[in-house]
Amino acid sequence: MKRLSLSQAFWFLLRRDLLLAMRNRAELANPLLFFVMVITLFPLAVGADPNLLSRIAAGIIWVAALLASMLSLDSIFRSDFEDGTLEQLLLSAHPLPVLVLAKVSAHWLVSGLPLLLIAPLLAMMLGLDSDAYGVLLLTILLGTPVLSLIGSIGVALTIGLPKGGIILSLLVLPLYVPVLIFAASAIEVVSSGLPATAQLSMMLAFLFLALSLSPVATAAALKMSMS
Amino acid sequence: MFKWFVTWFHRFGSPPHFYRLAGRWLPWLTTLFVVTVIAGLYGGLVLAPADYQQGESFRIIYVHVPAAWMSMFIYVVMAFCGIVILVWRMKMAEIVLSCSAPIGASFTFLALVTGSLWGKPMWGTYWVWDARLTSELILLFLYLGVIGLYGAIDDKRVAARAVAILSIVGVVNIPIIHFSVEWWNSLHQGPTVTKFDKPSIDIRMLIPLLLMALAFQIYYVIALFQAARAAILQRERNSRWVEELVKP
Amino acid sequence: MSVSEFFNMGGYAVFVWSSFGLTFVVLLLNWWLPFRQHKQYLAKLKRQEMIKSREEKQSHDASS
Amino acid sequence: MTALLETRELTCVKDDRMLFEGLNLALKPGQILLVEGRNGSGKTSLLRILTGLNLPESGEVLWQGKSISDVGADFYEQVNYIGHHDGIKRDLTCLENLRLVQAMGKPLPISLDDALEQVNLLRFGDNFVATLSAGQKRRLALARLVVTEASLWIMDEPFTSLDKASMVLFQRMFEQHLAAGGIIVMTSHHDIEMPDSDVQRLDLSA
Repeated sequence: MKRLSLSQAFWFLLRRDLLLAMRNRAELANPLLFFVMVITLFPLAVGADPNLLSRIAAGIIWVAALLASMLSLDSIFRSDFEDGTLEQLLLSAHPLPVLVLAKVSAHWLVSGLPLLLIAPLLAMMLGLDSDAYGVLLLTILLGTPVLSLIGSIGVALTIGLPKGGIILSLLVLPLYVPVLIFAASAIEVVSSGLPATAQLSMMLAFLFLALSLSPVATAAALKMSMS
Repeated sequence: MFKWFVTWFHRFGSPPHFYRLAGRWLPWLTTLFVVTVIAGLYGGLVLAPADYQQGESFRIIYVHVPAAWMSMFIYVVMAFCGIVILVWRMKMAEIVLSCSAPIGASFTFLALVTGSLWGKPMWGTYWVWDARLTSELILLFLYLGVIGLYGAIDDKRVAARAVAILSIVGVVNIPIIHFSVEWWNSLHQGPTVTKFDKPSIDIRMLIPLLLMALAFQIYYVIALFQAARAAILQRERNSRWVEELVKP
Repeated sequence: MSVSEFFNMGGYAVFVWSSFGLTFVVLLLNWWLPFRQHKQYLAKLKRQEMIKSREEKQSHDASS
Repeated sequence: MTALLETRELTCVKDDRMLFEGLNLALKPGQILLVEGRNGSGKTSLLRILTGLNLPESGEVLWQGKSISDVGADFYEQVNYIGHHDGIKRDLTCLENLRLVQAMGKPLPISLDDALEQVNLLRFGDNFVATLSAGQKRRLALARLVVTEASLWIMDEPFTSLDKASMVLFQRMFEQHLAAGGIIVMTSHHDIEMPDSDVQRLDLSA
């Protein structure tokens, strides 16, 4: 008898989540607006000295990206949890980590990718060294998927809790530290004229590690949360 | 040997046995702790010579370093319990994991505070973004996450499974975090930090340090047994053996 | 070494003794809180059991 | 014929309360189990344990003689679960929702339009679920049963918000499923009559 294969299921789920995101465009824009607003606040707080701003631009952009991605995490599983679709995913004959990966990928496409697109504009406003633009985009490209992957574990652990949001940041932010360190450092060394190969390859390593391990942890956490 | 281990494991795995054994062992452990800690303190505060660079202030090492060691050791114990919980769903592992978290957090807290108290005379400031202090601070956040998550879930069996997953994720991440912070620090560190790194340590300084480390280990077992006894009683309040226990 | 020298710790007394003191306090609290919790809980359970057995006795007396 | 779905010494504890203890069940193809009991007696917990969503305190659930935690995908291929939540997304159309059900790796016996016709929703295929009534949503959730060919149907109050006509429709669907060698485990506050079927009853309040 005909049945859909695992890869078909993966693409189907990915497409479905993108479709749902497109039908809720207002929600889609929230993390992006947050990202822009946080970055706008920095010059207001530390002063508009162009030298200072261009020196801390990489750090500001990354801290803001980190907070924006954390803010959007809850939407990975929230609506599926509330309407019972998550239950059905757990009862699927396909391995749950693969389905989780599809959902996290969709989440990254709607929350991480826009950051990538708007980052050059913000970097320009903060006066980041123009040589560092390329590497800034590369770190966002390599780093934000790791944030979504790690974050999905935290969301899966707290999805059933009435006040999961506060505890989620406590669980997830410490785990974000390595990504932040290497991303900010990559941009910094490139601004000072050195190559950032070491930092970028570390970030690539983090990405592969997160890709292979975190869906398994997320799947286990979802099973726990649903019981 | 293996058979002995399995029976021992099973006996420790049953809450009533653990409760009784822990109760019986506690006085002995406490005595042992008092003896080791007195020996360690005497050796560290009186017998050990002052450090040629740091003078008497180096004696903070006798609480700072054992506390830092314990903070990492306890997290590893928790992750090990986490695996036992997920694979065998063992009740005692749940209790050990949940009771270890506050103890580990307090050791981490101690390592941080004593570290900064040591830093004031050495660096001239209470806090520098030194690699060890920074990763210890992140470790404290990880502990607080475990405690917070365990407290937030009402059904304690479900809560135990949640923190089991979290501590396994954490233990995979700790080396990565530690490495990143070390690496980050090597780019930014000031010159004074290297004062800590000494090629060798006087044997009269080392022995008290090891004694204090042993004392802290024993203390961990004592505190864990104490907390586990309370937790067992609370969890098993409806069971037969607790009823027998509290019969007038 | 005199006693006052020992307590002075070469001028680092504040840092050394506050470290040791704080460690002592935290370790003591960590031991004492569960100890008290255990004792209170045991007492509570014993009381409940006592009440239960008395009530049983009363109803037994009443029925006989 | 041997039993397809069995439980051995199932015990369920929730918030320190023993819901049931030492529960042994055996269901052969063509049998339906009606789980009864007052609120909070553990009906939903039992159904969720049977699907593997919840873990029992002790005991195990067997599928074709093997524990469901070991069987994995081969078991989930054969299970359809309808819980309190419909498991339907409001912002998708009926057809999109059913396609997702089929994507979950279970065999597909019929076309989606046929399935919609069976639950009288053919006209609503391209409508968003948000525009449907509660009863229509429930019917769409129940259409999940026919778009995949699973032999074990586990349903928690399937008749909630359904009108009389729909209830009759689904009872007939259940009878067909049983006649084809399927198994049903369900709870229901409504009296259901299936005179031609092999009905077992389990009262958890007792």
